[in-house]
Amino acid sequence: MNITILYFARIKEVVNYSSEDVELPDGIETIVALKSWLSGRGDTWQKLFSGGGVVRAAINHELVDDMATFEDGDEVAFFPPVTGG
Amino acid sequence: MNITILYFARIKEVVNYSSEDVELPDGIETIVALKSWLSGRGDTWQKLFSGGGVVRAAINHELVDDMATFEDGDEVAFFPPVTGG
Amino acid sequence: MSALIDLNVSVQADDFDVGLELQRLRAATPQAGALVNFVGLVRELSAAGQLSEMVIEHYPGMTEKALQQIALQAAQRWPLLGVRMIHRVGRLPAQAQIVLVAATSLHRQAAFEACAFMMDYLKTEAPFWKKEVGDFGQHWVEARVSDEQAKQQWKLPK
Amino acid sequence: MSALIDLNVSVQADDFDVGLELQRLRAATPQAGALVNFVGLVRELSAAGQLSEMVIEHYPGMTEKALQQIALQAAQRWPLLGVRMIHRVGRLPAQAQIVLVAATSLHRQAAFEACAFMMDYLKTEAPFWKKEVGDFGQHWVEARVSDEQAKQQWKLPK
Repeated sequence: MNITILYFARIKEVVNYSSEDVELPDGIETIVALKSWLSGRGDTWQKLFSGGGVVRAAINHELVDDMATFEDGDEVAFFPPVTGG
Repeated sequence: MNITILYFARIKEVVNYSSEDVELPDGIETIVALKSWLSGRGDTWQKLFSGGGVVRAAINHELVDDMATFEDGDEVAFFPPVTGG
Repeated sequence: MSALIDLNVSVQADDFDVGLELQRLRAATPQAGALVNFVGLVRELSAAGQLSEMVIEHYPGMTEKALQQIALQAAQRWPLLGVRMIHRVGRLPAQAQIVLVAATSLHRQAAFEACAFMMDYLKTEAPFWKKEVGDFGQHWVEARVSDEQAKQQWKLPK
Repeated sequence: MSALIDLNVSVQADDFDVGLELQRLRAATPQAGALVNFVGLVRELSAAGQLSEMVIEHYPGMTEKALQQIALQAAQRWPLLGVRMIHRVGRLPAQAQIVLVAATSLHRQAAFEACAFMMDYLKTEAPFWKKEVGDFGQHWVEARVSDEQAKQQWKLPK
């Protein structure tokens, strides 16, 4: 399936871009699976999604946990814990 | 001793004036004693200070309880529970 | 604990401009990160019926002291930077502003808790009395047990 | 429980006029007896040192929804009449206003608790991120454990 991924704040600076459209192999349909798949891109990504700090996720503008599933056409976002207010 | 007594709100309307200077007989030096002495003035006063509703007191602008004592020249005030804000 | 830089208390017949008062409080405490304020308003529909006006009596001299004491108590419990309290007296129409309580602090919890605390104490210790006038005639507002209970929640264990 | 008459949420670069916003909220909910509001300000002295500016990034589209959801959750728990939330984004100098959260209700407790609740949720669920710029260089502000704890206090027993 195809999804759009957005990155914000510190995470955007680490990956060095703010959004991408990706085509996912079959079976990648949860946040945790997506994180694992992205970690395969190399050290920067691996470090980002493992231990180095909490990465929060949203699917179509809703905060979700790692077990949440997305569908074709969804917008997934990764960002650090929020610090507004 | 001589004190000034002030009355406020519902209590002012019941006694029908807002302040008076009184000369007290010896031994009247607590709020409870003063209430009792004033009750001797008649039915209106008796009713005011007994059961018919809580009467709060202040001595020189400080909220006090019935056992508080005042001195010559003090300003004593009687009023209903406050309802500001 | 108390590092109160700005304390301003006023009992007045005149209306007040909330925006202006908050600006002044902020200007006096520029290091603040949080500002909380409460405004109490005359409700058109009272428990007794449609209200035409509210008359507020007070004990001149004692009211100002009571408000100051309440603000100082709050500043002893929370690290407040500034406090502004205004209470109106006299005849007020429906929807009029009655009271303003505002506090600034570095972080929000102090200002939130202190404002709630100051209002709970103001409601039960400051010598103001409200009379409601409306289609039901006129009567003195009764003190609410819930206000006294609200105050009790702030009591510290001895 | 919810009888919310007026709900207004805004994410904007522009500054806001607190007095004017509160006037609008009151005009929309004239039956209110209580108004509570919080204003968050950029502190000149951050944990890292002297601050020259704060940069606030957000997730457009999600921020507005998150703020609305927080306001609606508050209105389900407390009998609020109106809610106004404004959060600024972009570059803000020291002492600038960052956020406004205001609520009106018949009685004060609802507005006080709802405002504190909304701020605790905004701090932990609305997608804003702050970067501090100053004599220390620049860095992203770390989320505070105390904010998460503040939110946990509002959890209802299941």
